[in-house]
Amino acid sequence: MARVVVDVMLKPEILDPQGQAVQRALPRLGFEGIADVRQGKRFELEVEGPVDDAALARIHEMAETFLANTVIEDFTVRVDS
Amino acid sequence: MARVVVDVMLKPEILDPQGQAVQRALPRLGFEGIADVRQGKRFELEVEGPVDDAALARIHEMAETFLANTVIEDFTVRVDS
Amino acid sequence: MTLDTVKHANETPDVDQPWAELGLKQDEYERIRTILGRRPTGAELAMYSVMWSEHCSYKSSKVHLRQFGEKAPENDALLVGIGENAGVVDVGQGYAVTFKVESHNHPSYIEPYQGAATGVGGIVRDILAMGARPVAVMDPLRFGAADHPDTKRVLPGVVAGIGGYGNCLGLPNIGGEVVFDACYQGNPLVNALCVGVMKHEDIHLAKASGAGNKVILYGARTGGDGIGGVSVLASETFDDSKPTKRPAVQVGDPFQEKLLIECTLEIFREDLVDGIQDLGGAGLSCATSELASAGSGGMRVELDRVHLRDATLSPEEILMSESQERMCAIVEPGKVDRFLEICEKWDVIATVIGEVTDGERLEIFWHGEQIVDVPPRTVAHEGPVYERPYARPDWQDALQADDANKLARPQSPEELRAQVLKVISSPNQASKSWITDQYDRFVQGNTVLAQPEDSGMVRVDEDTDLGVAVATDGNGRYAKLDPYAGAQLALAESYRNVAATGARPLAISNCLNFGSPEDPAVMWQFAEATRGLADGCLALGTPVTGGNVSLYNQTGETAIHPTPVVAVLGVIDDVNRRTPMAFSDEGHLLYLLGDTKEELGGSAWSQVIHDHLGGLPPAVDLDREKLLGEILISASRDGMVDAAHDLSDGGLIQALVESCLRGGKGARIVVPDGLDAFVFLFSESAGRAVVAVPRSEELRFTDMCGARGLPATRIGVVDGEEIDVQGQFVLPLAELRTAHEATIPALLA
Amino acid sequence: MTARVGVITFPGTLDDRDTQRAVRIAGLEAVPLWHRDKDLKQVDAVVLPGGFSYGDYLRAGAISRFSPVMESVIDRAKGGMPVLGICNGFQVLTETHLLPGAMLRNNHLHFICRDQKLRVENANTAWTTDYEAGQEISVPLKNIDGRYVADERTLDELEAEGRVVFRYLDVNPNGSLRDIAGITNAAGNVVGLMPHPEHAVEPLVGTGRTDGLGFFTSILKKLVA
Ligand SMILES: Nc1ncnc2c1ncn2[C@@H]1O[C@H](COP(=O)(O)OP(=O)(O)O)[C@@H](O)[C@H]1O
Ligand SMILES: [Mg+2]
Repeated sequence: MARVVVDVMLKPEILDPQGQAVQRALPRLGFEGIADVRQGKRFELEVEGPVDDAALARIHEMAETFLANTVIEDFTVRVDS
Repeated sequence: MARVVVDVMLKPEILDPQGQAVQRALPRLGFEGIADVRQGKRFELEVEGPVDDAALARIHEMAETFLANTVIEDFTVRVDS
Repeated sequence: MTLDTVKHANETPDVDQPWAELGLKQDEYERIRTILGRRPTGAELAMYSVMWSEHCSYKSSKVHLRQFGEKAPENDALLVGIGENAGVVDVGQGYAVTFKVESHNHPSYIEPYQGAATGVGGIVRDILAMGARPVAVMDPLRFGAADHPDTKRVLPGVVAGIGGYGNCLGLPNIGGEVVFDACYQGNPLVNALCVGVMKHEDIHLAKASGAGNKVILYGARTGGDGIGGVSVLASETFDDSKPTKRPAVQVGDPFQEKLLIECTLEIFREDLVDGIQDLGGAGLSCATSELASAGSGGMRVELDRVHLRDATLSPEEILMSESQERMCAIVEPGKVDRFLEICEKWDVIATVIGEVTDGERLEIFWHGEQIVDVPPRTVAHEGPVYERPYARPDWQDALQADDANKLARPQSPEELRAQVLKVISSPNQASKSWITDQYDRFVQGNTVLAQPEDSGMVRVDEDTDLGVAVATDGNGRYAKLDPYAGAQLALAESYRNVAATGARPLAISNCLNFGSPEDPAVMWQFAEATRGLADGCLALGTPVTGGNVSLYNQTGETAIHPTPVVAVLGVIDDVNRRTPMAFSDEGHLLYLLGDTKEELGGSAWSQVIHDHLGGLPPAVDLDREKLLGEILISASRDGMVDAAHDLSDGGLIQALVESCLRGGKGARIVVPDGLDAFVFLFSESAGRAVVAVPRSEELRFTDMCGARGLPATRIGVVDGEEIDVQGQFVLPLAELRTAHEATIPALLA
Repeated sequence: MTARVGVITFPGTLDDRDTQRAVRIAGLEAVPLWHRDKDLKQVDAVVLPGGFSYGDYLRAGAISRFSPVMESVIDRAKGGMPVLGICNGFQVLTETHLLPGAMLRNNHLHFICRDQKLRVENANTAWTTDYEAGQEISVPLKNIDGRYVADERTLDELEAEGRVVFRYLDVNPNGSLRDIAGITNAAGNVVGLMPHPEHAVEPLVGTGRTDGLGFFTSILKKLVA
């Protein structure tokens, strides 16, 4: 079975308090030199059958209509190797 | 500035209610052929300075002690190209 | 690996078995062999080991817990007593209420969010299994020192977990406790309480009867979570040198649990179940053996029918799995179809996994081969019982001799004022709203009172305004000084908190959090506390309906303070009559009820100002508590008081500050003749409350107190925007509010 | 004669029974609707109550949006039927794009439960005629994904058309842009807000205020007039 990964991140202009909270905590934990942190979602899909162009197109549609809310989020789809 | 991505996923044996909820919804939306969905977190870190072995080791430690909860989660660290 | 069937066990009597790794003692293993007349199969060994663990069998505590039954007061309200998933109390008008506290201490230390979340999930299923709709939750919590870095890890996770689960289930959180003390470092206490409401005829019990009836497992799929969690997590002291003993923690799915609740309630409404049991610690091992043990016949289970999340699980693992959000029901064959239909409606997976037999054995099969054949009582109800040795520790005398009443006291009004500010802003005495604002207290639309009121109160019937109130209390410092008195003080405080809101206390539940029972000093604390609680319940007429014991809360040789947490449930016929804590009307007179003595042992003052724990806790007078309760209840019923607040840790000044801030009004206070201002403000004498009486009711109220012999001292009046202790100091409300409310956010936000 | 107000139950909905009670207290008939049924049972208006439908998994409201009942709701809403989305219901309405914008995690990242002060900015929608523009009310707020966001153009449009119905007062509890607590569609029949009016309809329970009752009396007047 093949795995397809969909990454969903908030659009750059949208405030990401989760990422900020992580970033603010880092120096306290002794980690310096991280200029910015953004936190998003990662979906791992186990796909039955071949992951051809048609399948990828369907997953792209799924990401666009369901996994991401494109009002606030961007996404990428890729086959995991 | 370089970007390092840390992916954090629940360990395979741990229940992933979010992933399950997504998977169960898919057929209703007309998407068939997805055998399993796991949902995790994706962190994008903007790193100041060079991303050498030392920097990656530090980020690895950060992921292990902070970004992931290794009691229930696994993580991977990679440089985004 | 070959399947270890019963047949195989008979043929290979000498196989080495990992009983020690599973937490069994040599003699326990021998006993299993004697019961079965052969060596146990792997599956049987798994079942016995989890069911005979401390957590499930109560083997160290049983001999002491018996007193709760033996000394139980006569009480017509008790419909179901100790022994079922939770006790049930008659609250009138055909309604019954069930409630119980449970601990999820060790898991919450390892994984605070999930540990606390699944703690809520577990207690909610207990309440559901009784036939009730869960209507509220509470969360008594203890953490290490407030400024310890690990508290910053544990507390936010625990609070988010309790909120994340409870909020998502739609259960209002109506109260609890937050206590910080270095003794809980490494051993936080996460106790959770749930209350449920039903009609008398809806009460369900956990028993499997009626040969041919089907056994249905429904809810989440079974996965590899928490395997061995029962025996290892709850029964062994953590040992850092052996991290491999830490098993996978359980992850909760509150959405699944919400579906389980609605689905189960619909199944109850259509009268489709004969017996029902939730799956908690020890999972299917516990549910099947307890159902069969409590019923009349035997049971036969086809284990391979269980829906799995992980297809590689072995039968032993399936039996031990503690996957959350599952229930097991006994259903007549003719009702199975409808049962499954309702499950389908709620997207809940349900499977017939077996049936009740007319035999006497619990038999479990795996793809047709028998892997378990045991008398269920020996697994579920006839586990080992220990008479652990106990002895009053040799340090107890010195601790009690180190008298807190002798500590240096403030020398001037200015110093007294400074100490008041310091005490009310200390983490234990400060406002907990940063925590409690993360809990939904409004959902279900029946919340009459919630934190920071003395007790939580919910409306039970919309037409008659019948309601119930619940409070939880426990003071480990008092219990450390004197466990017998400490347990009674916990009971008394909780009782007083319920009465302060106008509800009549009916019954209690409890969670007994202690160190290792293998330490005779801890065992003595446990014996004393249970004796104190049983005697106290007899004196107050409030039976113990159930509860939970959590032992091994210790790191190395150091145990936590003995921490008995007591939850009192009360009933109020008309919630419109409830008494809130806020001083909200200027001119109302303030009366202090009860006697104030010089009692500073274990007090908040001694902790905050002197970092001291020694002497004796406040004296207990349960007759006085009862009288105080009666006065508070009468005053509420007859509309004689506008506000009431019980006095406990922090003493009078703490209560005044809380009631003034809540109502946004100040108070002018006069120190009564013959009392030292410091003792008046900081003593923690039990059996006291402060009430606000409208002038029109003053005579009626004082007459009632006089006639019934309860000391009532007029100490001031609600007035202005400051607390003015005359001749001593003035504290503006704004300054008090900042002091009281800024502490916890500063530590945790 | 009275009007029928449908109250939808999704799996994980919490405030359906409370909302039905509020509807009844206002003198309307409450009609339970089930997420799997397309049939709206001839109701005159619909409320999407609060809760955690589908556990708020993926995004709050994201999965419920695809339920059969929502197909009918979207249809009828476009035809002018009054629809009110409270909290999770508001989240469903933004996910269906009946209302613009989206809801994100509170800026402080915590669940927050508080008595929240609001200003009624628009008293002309189907659900707010019993209030006055500028009126200040207090109702419970309880959520973790309550931060309203939309792009600047959308926000400007909402403001220009008077479609911001409620604004947070005193405290912005979650970082919502322009203090927005609730909005309406252009026609004024679809309203969504994060705070919970159904928990402020009886003096005894909740916060002890009845400031939320106006939602339900407004719709009564609209439907029965
Ligand atoms: N973890 C918690 N969850 C819910 N309510 C809490 C919690 N901690 C404290 N509270 C509430 O805060 C108020 C004050 O707590 P506390 O000082 O322990 O009360 P008391 O001393 O009267 O027993 C009570 O209403 C209590 O229920
Ligand atoms: Mg109290």
